[in-house]
Amino acid sequence: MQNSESEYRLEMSGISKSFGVVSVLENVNLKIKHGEIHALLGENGAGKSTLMKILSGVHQKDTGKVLLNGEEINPKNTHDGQELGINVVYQELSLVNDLSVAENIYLHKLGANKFWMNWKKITHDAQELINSLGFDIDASAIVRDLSIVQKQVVEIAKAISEDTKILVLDEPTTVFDPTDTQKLFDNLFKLKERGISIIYISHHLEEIFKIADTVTVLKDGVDTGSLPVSETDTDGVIRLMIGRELKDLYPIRDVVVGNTPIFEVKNLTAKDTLVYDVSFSVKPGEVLGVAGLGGSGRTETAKLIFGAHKKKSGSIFLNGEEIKTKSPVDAVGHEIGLVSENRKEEGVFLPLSIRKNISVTNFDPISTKLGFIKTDKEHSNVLGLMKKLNIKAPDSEVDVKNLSGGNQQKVALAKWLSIDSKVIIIDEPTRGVDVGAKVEIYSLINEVAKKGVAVIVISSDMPEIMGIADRILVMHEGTIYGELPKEKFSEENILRYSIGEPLK
Amino acid sequence: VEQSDKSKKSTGETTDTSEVVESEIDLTGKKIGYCTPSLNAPYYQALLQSIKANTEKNGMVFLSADGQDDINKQVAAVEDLITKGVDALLLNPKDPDALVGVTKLAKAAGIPVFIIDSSIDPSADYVTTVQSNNLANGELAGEWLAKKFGKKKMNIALLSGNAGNPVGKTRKQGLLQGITEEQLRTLGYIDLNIKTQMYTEWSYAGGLKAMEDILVAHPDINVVITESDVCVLGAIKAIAQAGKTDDILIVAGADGQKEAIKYIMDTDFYGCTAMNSPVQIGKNAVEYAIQYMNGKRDFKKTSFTAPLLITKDNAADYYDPKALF
Amino acid sequence: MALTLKQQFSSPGGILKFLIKHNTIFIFLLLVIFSAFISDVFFTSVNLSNLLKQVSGIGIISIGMLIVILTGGIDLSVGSMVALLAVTFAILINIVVLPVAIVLTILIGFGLGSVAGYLVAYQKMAPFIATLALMTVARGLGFIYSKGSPITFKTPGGEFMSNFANNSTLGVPNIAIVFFIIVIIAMVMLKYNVFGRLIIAIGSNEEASRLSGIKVSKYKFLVYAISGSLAAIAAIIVASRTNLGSPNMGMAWELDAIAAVVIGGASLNGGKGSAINTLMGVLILGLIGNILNLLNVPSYPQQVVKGGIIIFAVLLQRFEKK
Amino acid sequence: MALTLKQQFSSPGGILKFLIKHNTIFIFLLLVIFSAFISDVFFTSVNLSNLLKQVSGIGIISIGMLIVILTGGIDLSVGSMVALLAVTFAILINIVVLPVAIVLTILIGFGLGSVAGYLVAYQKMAPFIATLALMTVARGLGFIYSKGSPITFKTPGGEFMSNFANNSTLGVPNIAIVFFIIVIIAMVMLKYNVFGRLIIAIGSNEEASRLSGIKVSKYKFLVYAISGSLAAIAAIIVASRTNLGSPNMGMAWELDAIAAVVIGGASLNGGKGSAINTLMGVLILGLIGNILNLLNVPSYPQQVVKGGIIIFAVLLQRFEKK
Ligand SMILES: Nc1ncnc2c1ncn2[C@@H]1O[C@H](COP(=O)(O)OP(=O)(O)OP(=O)(O)O)[C@@H](O)[C@H]1O
Ligand SMILES: Nc1ncnc2c1ncn2[C@@H]1O[C@H](COP(=O)(O)OP(=O)(O)OP(=O)(O)O)[C@@H](O)[C@H]1O
Ligand SMILES: [Mg+2]
Ligand SMILES: [Mg+2]
Repeated sequence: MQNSESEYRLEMSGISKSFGVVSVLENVNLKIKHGEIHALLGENGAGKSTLMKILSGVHQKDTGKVLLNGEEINPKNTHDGQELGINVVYQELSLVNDLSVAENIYLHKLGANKFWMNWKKITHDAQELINSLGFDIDASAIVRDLSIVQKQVVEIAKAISEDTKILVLDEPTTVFDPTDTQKLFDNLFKLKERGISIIYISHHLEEIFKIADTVTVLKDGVDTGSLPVSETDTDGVIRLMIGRELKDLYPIRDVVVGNTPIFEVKNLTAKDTLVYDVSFSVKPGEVLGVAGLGGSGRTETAKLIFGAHKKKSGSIFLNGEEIKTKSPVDAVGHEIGLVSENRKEEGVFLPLSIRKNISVTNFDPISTKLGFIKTDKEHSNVLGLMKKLNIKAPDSEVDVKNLSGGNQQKVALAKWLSIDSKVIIIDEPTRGVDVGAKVEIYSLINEVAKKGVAVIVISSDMPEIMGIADRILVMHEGTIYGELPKEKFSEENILRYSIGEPLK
Repeated sequence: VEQSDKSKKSTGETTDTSEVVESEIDLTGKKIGYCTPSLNAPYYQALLQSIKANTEKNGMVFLSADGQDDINKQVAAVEDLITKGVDALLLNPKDPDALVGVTKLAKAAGIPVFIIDSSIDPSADYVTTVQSNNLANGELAGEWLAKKFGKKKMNIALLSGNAGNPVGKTRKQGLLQGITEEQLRTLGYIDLNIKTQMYTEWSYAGGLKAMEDILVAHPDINVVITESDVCVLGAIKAIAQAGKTDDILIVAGADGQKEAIKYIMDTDFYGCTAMNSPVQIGKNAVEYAIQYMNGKRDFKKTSFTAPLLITKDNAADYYDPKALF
Repeated sequence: MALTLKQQFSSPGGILKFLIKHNTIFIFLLLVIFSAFISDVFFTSVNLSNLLKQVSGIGIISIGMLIVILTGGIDLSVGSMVALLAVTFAILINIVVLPVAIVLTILIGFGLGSVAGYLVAYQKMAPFIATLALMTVARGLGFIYSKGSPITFKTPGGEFMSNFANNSTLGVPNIAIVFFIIVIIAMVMLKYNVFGRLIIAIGSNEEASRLSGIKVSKYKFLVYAISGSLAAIAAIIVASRTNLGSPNMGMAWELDAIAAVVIGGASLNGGKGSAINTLMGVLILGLIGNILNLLNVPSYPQQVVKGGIIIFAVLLQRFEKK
Repeated sequence: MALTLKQQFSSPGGILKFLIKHNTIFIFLLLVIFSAFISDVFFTSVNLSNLLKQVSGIGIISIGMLIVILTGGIDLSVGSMVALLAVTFAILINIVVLPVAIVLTILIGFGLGSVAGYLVAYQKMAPFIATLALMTVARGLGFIYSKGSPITFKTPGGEFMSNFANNSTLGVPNIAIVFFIIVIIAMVMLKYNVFGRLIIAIGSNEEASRLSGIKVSKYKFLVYAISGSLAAIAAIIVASRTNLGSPNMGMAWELDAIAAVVIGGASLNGGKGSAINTLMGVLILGLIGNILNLLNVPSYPQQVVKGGIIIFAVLLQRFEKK
């Protein structure tokens, strides 16, 4: 199959695609060599995922040509794509929750004609594959019971099989902490050595410079040509992406932090999760960062506070008074908000329009006493937020499921940031968000804090958390292992606490 | 009460059972509409066929509508029939009260209504009712049973159709009345011991399941009485399976279905059934409608077909293997 | 898929968008035109008013079914509920004054619906099984209270209701007016009221709703209670039409109601569906029955043709969306 | 929620895991013990064998329903299909030799199921509405072909079937053996066969399955066809029990089948459910009907009690999971 004649493993040329009247890709070209890691960059909604879906057969291109090893291919569905050796880790998790890890990894093979399951073999092989990737997940576990990080690992394992020729990773690290990310990179290098071509999509630009050989930037559905990584730098890439310089990614924190804590958690212990004995406090106007490795219990802590998980013991104070949050309803009643890390399942309403998504947390100002919605007010409110967060969509009536990943994230944020809160917990605020939009989100977080709100930001992105937080708590195995004041912020310090070691 | 002559069930669908009725006016193109409460039982199908055959035999057009076992749907079906325009409406009401309204609608549209097979509340606007005498039929069967047992103790299981069915209720009353009246007459006391009642949904499978459970719960049953042959025909399997065909006597208050008549002829455990002939009712109904069109107005409010008990003695006369029902 | 295509039109103009969204209306109009062609009595005012009267009962429970389905649930108990509540109403109308009988019946409907709501919302039972069990229970209670026989209205109040249910105002049957009012209220609630928004949100993503601080259980409870109340109104109407309450009423109506809602384009997974389209679904189903009767199609083939037309109508809907 | 808790137990031992997963078995055993206590005839071999005979027909279609539900679909046509296929079988048995009649009936069942499969899988119709329409069509056809009357078996082949259906082997009714074999095949298929795993995958996440290159449409098509074939086997069995095929058979069986599957813990959203639990669901439902008859509970209250027990059983199931 190896065709040494063509210089490129993959050549996509003149690709155009529109969804109805919305043109997403216009005459895009992308060329990938054998054994190359090729970064595909671009703002949210630039069309990166769409281009990859055309490659794998999910979508059909309107015009253009795709050559694999010099031969034209036209995958009609993902099955065709896989036969050709094109495997994709999609941006949105696409695992089958009710099957085991092993079955998920070999799902595409199960589809191909075999009759009996060979449980032993697939479980064994899957376990070996996962172990070889350097992760520790039970191959016979049911996927539903995995954490989102573990699920992502399964996604990646699924895409790596013997006959993979082109591996596409669409934002694979959004849920990963730095150690997981490093593991992934080690694996990618190994694959690269095997001659596999890798297309890597990410909004973490520093990652690009660590692993990619070449970058192609998409802007407004047009490619700006590819260039070797060695010939550019972060600023250069950003300029290509957003068409301007980006001076400060992280806004200046000029907020006056109050003295008495507005929000306090004491000895909080969960009933059903690993979280125990969590105590901390937040002052009004303060942005409190929570760092830690995947699985350290940050999300669980947030959900525990928010009443989405059951508590065993501990207490919560708001403005010095103890409050009970037995359910999210209670939490919201006390003006506590939570932006979930799992936007697809817990954050947004995919089938509903942007307008309906954003309004759902906040009917009071836009409705009458009897619950009738003042539509004008709702519209202006939503359009304002869309503009503020730069949500890319023709109008507010577009269903959220038709938005790009990053824009969905912005909708999830808008839902909470638009309302008056006393405490707001944001779990992974910029998951899948492009650099330009990150700045907007950070400013917004700042603005919210300025109003005297206690902001708690959970993030696996270390530069991000150091850039925006006033103080960082680091979680380890279900509780807070250490606290870092601003002057002690460093990747090393965070990592040390994360793995349960004292600072040097 | 007018009692029409009850002829023997003539030979089945192959031979024509319909008759030409004398008419002074030209019947060609006249429309007879029939609304059945349901077609989910062979009986209703046979009745519909009989009316259809008699209607067409007399050169008239037959229109039908089905209430689909639902009072409101039957009301709708009748309304649609009236909309279509018929010269006479034959109505087999699912409920005696619920269909009163549509008879008035029909009257307003100038359509005479004949109540067929079931009864309707007297407040309805109708010409006459044509039906089997369910009560009298049930009584005949009940009397027969009481005579047969005499002083011997009866342990009875009752197999009913479905809950709340007025026809079934009448037949049941007839059966019980027949038994008790006969006992009072000949014994001077009543010894009525009904150990259980079960519903069969007028189906073979329902009868089978009901009988299986009855035989387990009440092993001492020696009589099965039923509102209809169809309820018990499936049950016979269970009785045979339990090896109790010699111990249990079946008595049906209706209908004279051919399978039942065959059992009566061939076996000892199927004691009797009473004739509820859809063929006869259909014939009479069309006849009355034609008479009405010819100007006759002095109908009795109720006209029954003659009550008739089918036992081993006369079963062969009424058995027609080719009959629809 | 459909939505992608829908989006195509979403930017230019509202009208095209409306047409696409409510394509059930076309299928209905198509059927009306077709019916008018093949039957000369179809378009008579008597027939049209009959048609409206015939669908009103099922129509009202279909609206209740719609809001339950919007939350991702289902209510199989409505048919039996109509029977039980019709019996209840008939009993009540013979012992208390009319307004009290009406109010009590609706309250009882609300209470019965609440049982389903409680089981689904607070005991987390699967709606299918909870309402299936209640369907059996309600039918059984209907038989017990009525002793198996229909209960006839005997009071002037009953007569009033009977007249009301069978007469028209300005040519529109009164009970159809009740039905239409309920449709309009549902439309307004679903489109302009927070309640409607929230049940749609719950149906499209229950977990996200919970994490948005929506009282998911409360709203789930409420939709079943409302469905029960609407079953009560339907029961009052159908009982009044026939002047009695019978435990045999409403047989298998739940299936017709669900069919109407689904023909109206709603998704049984929740979050998608509208009152106007449900109205169309109800009218389409009613119309199919009516026209087949008018055309004198015999009963057995009628069922076959009816099934065929339903399939055809739904396929057409898909086709129109393209 | 439940899963988080479940996971808690998953590590230590397989047994506890099994118990949790199959808690329907306990509810069944509980009911059995309870029944044995309150009725002294319940535990007689005659009654137990009656019970098995009574549930076999519905049991077989429940297995078909299970695999349809696993894909996230539903098949409302099975009850009517049983009627149509019972009539078909009765017609066939009177004109061709027994094996041919059996094979042809099953093939026709497969074909009828394929129609539903085609509409759902390739025309993307909502399963509820597609199979509801077919339910009407099949019932209508059953009445047309039988002319509304039952068709009695008249040949030696018919007699053979009738004997087979009513007799036992080693104390177990033959038709129950057929049912059990089907349950075992389904169990094996769902656990050890690729087909079984893939239908679970589709029900659990259709989009992900599609992205994994699974021919989703093909499998969705197949489950309806299989459900149709199982309806044929059920039809043959119930027809043979009564020695005839009647268009009235299988009335509302689809609801019982769905109830059995759901009581067996399956989710109507697909991806969750097992054959052994469905078997338990079938037995639980059958048992409730049987014990109420044995206790001589009158029919009207019986329905109320039946509904109550179903609710109770399902609540118990939730409780046991905790
Ligand atoms: N199925 C669809 N229907 C309509 N529009 C779509 C659909 N899928 C994507 N789009 C639109 O196409 C554009 C490109 O989306 P795509 O997901 O490819 O962006 P992306 O570059 O991957 O963005 P991100 O970085 O946020 O993931 C967006 O404007 C999106 O709204
Ligand atoms: N559904 C679940 N059921 C049981 N345990 C779970 C579930 N999801 C996660 N866990 C466990 O809870 C712990 C914390 O999960 P999670 O990975 O979400 O933590 P986190 O600190 O928020 O990490 P991150 O935000 O990076 O994903 C892990 O040990 C994980 O295995
Ligand atoms: Mg993307
Ligand atoms: Mg997390």
